[in-house]
Amino acid sequence: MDASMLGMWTFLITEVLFFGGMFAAYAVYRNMYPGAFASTSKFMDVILGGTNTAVLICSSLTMVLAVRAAQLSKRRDVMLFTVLTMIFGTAFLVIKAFEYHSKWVEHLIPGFDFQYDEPRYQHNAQILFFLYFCMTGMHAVHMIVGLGLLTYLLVQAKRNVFSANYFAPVEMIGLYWHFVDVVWIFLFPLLYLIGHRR
Amino acid sequence: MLASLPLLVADLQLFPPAASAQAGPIDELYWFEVIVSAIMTVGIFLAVIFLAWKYRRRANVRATQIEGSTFLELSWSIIPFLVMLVMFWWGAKLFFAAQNPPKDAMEVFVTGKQWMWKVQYPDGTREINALHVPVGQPVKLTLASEDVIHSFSVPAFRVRHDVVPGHYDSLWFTATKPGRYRLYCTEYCGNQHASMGGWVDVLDDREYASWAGGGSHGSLAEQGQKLFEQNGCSTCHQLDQQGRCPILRGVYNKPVQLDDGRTVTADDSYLRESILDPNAKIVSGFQPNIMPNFKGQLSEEQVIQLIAYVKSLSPTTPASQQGVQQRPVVIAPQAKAPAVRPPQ
Amino acid sequence: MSTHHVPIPKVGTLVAVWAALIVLTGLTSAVSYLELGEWNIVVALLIALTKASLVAWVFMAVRHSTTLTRLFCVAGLAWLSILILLTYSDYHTRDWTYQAKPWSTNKAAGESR
Amino acid sequence: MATIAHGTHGTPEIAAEEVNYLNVEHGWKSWLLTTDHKRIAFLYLISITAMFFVGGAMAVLFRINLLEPEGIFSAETYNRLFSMHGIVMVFFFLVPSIPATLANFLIPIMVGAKDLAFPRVNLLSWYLYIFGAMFTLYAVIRGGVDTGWTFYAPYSSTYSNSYVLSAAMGVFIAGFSSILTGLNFIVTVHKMRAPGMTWGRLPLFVWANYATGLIQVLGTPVLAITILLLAFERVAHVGIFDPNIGGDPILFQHLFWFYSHPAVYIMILPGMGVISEIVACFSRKRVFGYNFVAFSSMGIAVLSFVVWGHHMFVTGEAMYTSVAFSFLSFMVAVPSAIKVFNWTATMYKGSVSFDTPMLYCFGFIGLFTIGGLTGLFLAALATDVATHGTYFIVAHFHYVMVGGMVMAFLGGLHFWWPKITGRLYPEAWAKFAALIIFIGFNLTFFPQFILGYLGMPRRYHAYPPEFQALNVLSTAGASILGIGYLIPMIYFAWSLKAGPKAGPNPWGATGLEWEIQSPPTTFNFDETPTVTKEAYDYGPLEEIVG
Repeated sequence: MDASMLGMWTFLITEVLFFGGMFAAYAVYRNMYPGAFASTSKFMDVILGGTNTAVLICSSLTMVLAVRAAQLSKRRDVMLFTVLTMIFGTAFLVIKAFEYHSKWVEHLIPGFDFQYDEPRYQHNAQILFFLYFCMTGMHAVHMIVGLGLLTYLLVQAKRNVFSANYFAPVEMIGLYWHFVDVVWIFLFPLLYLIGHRR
Repeated sequence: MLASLPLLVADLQLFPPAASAQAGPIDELYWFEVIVSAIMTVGIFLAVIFLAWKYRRRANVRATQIEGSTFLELSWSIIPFLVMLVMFWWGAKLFFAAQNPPKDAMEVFVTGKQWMWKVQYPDGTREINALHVPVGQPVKLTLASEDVIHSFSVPAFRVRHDVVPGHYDSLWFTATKPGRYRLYCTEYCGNQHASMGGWVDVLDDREYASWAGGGSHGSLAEQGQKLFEQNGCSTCHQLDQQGRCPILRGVYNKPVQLDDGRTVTADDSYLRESILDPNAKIVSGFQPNIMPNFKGQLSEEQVIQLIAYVKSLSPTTPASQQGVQQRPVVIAPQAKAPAVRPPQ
Repeated sequence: MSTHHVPIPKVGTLVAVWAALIVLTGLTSAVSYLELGEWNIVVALLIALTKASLVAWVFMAVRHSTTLTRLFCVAGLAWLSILILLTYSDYHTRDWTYQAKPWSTNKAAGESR
Repeated sequence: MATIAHGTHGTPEIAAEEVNYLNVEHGWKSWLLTTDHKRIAFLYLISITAMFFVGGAMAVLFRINLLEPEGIFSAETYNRLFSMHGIVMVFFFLVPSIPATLANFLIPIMVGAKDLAFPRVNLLSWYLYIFGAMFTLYAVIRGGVDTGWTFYAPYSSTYSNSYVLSAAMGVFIAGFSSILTGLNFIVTVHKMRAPGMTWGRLPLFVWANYATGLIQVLGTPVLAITILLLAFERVAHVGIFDPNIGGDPILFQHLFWFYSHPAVYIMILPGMGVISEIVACFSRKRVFGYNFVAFSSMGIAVLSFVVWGHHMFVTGEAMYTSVAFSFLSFMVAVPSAIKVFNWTATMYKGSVSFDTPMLYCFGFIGLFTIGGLTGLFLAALATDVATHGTYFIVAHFHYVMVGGMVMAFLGGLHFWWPKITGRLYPEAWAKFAALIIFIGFNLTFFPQFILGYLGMPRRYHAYPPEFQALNVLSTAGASILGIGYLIPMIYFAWSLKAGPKAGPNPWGATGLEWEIQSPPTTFNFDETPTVTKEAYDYGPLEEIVG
């Protein structure tokens, strides 16, 4: 394994701890306010969240296929799968934007005229929504960075830089993209599937 | 300033007075640590000086290359560690002993606010930046913060506890020496942090009796009762008749069944939360969203008065009764009926 | 300069992992509709952990990686658990009270009079 | 290493116009766009020195304020001074001090590499540092921030009327600079070691910085997200640390100290590495118990992550959690003690000389011992309650940070200055400065231990009059200390221009860095060295004690 891959793994550990701070806060408050957390589930669109999970998993598949194509020196396939990954990534962000918009319409953004239909949870539910926006927001920022990296990959692939002898950048960006997927795999059940749906 | 130098030296203090029951034991641990540290420091200093001088560089004398010694490494890991275990055990023992107040502790309420300490006594007396306590009597302070984190500290008593907004903190001590001792805020709380301090006066029994004259506005509970009526609490929380709200008589420090199945003790923190954010915990059998939020409407001091009033409705309960199991009181007759979860 | 020889994954394996991930996503959504009490979160986290492991093991090629990479993965998880568990332990044990043993209160009260 | 004797690469004696990393290129572009780890280290050296004097000036000002019990400046001014002092010193001096300068310069050379694993990332790290420093300095210029370096919520998120956002963003950005430095070191040590440079042959300085890198990589991101959550909370006026919606301000402290306690080891571990190098060189001896010293660095790195709760014993943290943290805090003292004993034992049967770096090394051992032992008072629950939030804490961590870390930094700078610049400095002046700093330091901070147990709270702009004598003493010490720090500035500046040429190995030390010319060439080695010897090979092993 070469230095750049080790560097990428080290960076990903950093990322784990970066999101870890928010997961720790989530664990603490979920234990502290189980009712308020459960009550938010009716505002979380499981269909959209689930679709987004599937979209990201698809993008992970196309990403790993792009890496495979690079290992096999198949330039056209690298480009094809990179573009597919970017399409899935963009689709994820578009769906996310719709969700954010509906939160805005429903006054569920803490600090911006937050209104909750259950006054008993008016205070504590804000904690969950604050965490929801921080966690998904940070995740979305990582997605946007990832799309930037994929664009770079596409340009490089077009210039025929990658081959079976040199594909470390594809591998590294692949690792990053999968990591972002893994974060979402945890965010989905923790944010969308909290309460029992009746 | 130079002219005042002799004065400075005259004022020079090197060790704080020990004026509480816990100060002595903590000082013993402190001196144990000082002595251990001094032995270690002097030992290391002497060893460095001795070795550096004895093996100073001389012509034609070469250093002897030594790999190391597992025996030495293990001994200078394990022996200090054993000494540290003593410190750990000692420190933890004193810390545990200082956790909960004795049952007969006198209760005083302290509210931290940028930048003052507001003190309220059960008899209704109020003070700012001053605390009067009788000698020899365990005193429990219930600490509340109106804004940011403060820390209540009396060095002469070797006690300190942060006052975190959002819940009650507490500490206790037994003053042993009459006198005046300084009181500080030791958690940085903003601009005038340094002026958020005052004096603790430890009075002997006679002095204390003459000082404790009672508040001009009645006892804390009476002040609370006034608030209870002014804020319309009494329209729902009727004293003896079940309304839309739980009866408060006899509730203090008793277990309460909540609508989500949990049971909590109706202690100070619970009552505080139930006043400021009443929907946070709903007693089983009652509807949420009936009582208005009093967050922002009542100051922490007023909340303390209200709690004192609620306490006074449970007259047999001593002031401090934590951790004592009691027969659950039925405060909601409906709770006996088959539990029906209120529709949400 | 990727001179290391990573075995090239089979497309079939990758698609199989993808299918498993999709199925698990459906499963975790479905399970959330069952009333399992405390176990809902446990099941959800176990499924998430399985999915994450699949992604790491196959897509991120940990299965072909060196011991060092695996060590780094484990370290990341270990430190994450330190952060969450020790923080959580504070909140979880705040209610555990301790009544001072008689000697301490007696001593405090006794010495003072 | 191809050969062991000095100066066998290229010409043994330095010719006046020899090409080195300093004179190979000229012009500001050649510096600002460089990817040479040595030039970046030099850029860092200039930046952190500037920040050190910014932070130091603030310290002098607030020490002057404390001459009078009622204070000389307004409370507002004082609060901003001590807060900015803390923020600048911790995040912009202590954390990057040794790693970004000495280690940046030396690690590639010590492991026998041409550069770090990611030279461009290294440059990016410096730009992030500068970018972060600009945010923080902007806050200073606009009037400062008054939250203390700890940014405790809810004061910082809601109540403070100062430039919290700008200062916090500066810290956030500088955090990434620190992460990238650590990442670079970890990968370099794993992947860039020359043939024959096994883990057991690495200089202890490299071990220490490797351990530091782990802490930087694992801890700093948690600070970053905590600061970010705080910033969001300040902007949105609501957030997870806000007690008004049921948030717990203590959670901020958990997350903050998860980084900031290990961060004190980010600050001290590289210093310990420097001391290992110095004590070996000036005793002409292999470090006693190499393996134990190396592994104690790793032990410190791991244990440092499980002790943070000892900052919160009086906050209402659960008592059983506090007891666990107290126990673990005592554990972390063991590896530190091992190091001190081994350095002392290294001098046994050595050939000890008293050059300036060694004087700093003595200072370090003494002051770090005091700093470490007073840490035990704070790990023990009962005495922590009595001393928390007082000057005892201030004295304790300054003994470790300034008495330990800054001593080690200055020692290392004096040790490797001839390598970095190719010039010698005036030895007599340097010894004098070391003495002044030692005296000034103790005079400043020892009285603060006494003040602390007396109960004088930290962060007070005014204090009860009975504490004046000790405060005057402390301020007197601070002025001596300040002068002590200025002297090296002057002679280093002089030495840069007019110091005598140093030659490749003025101290007669071992290690790859002393076998190449001073200053080194851009790629350090003409050809990749092959290492055949152990570290600190001052002669054949003759004796095994015990």
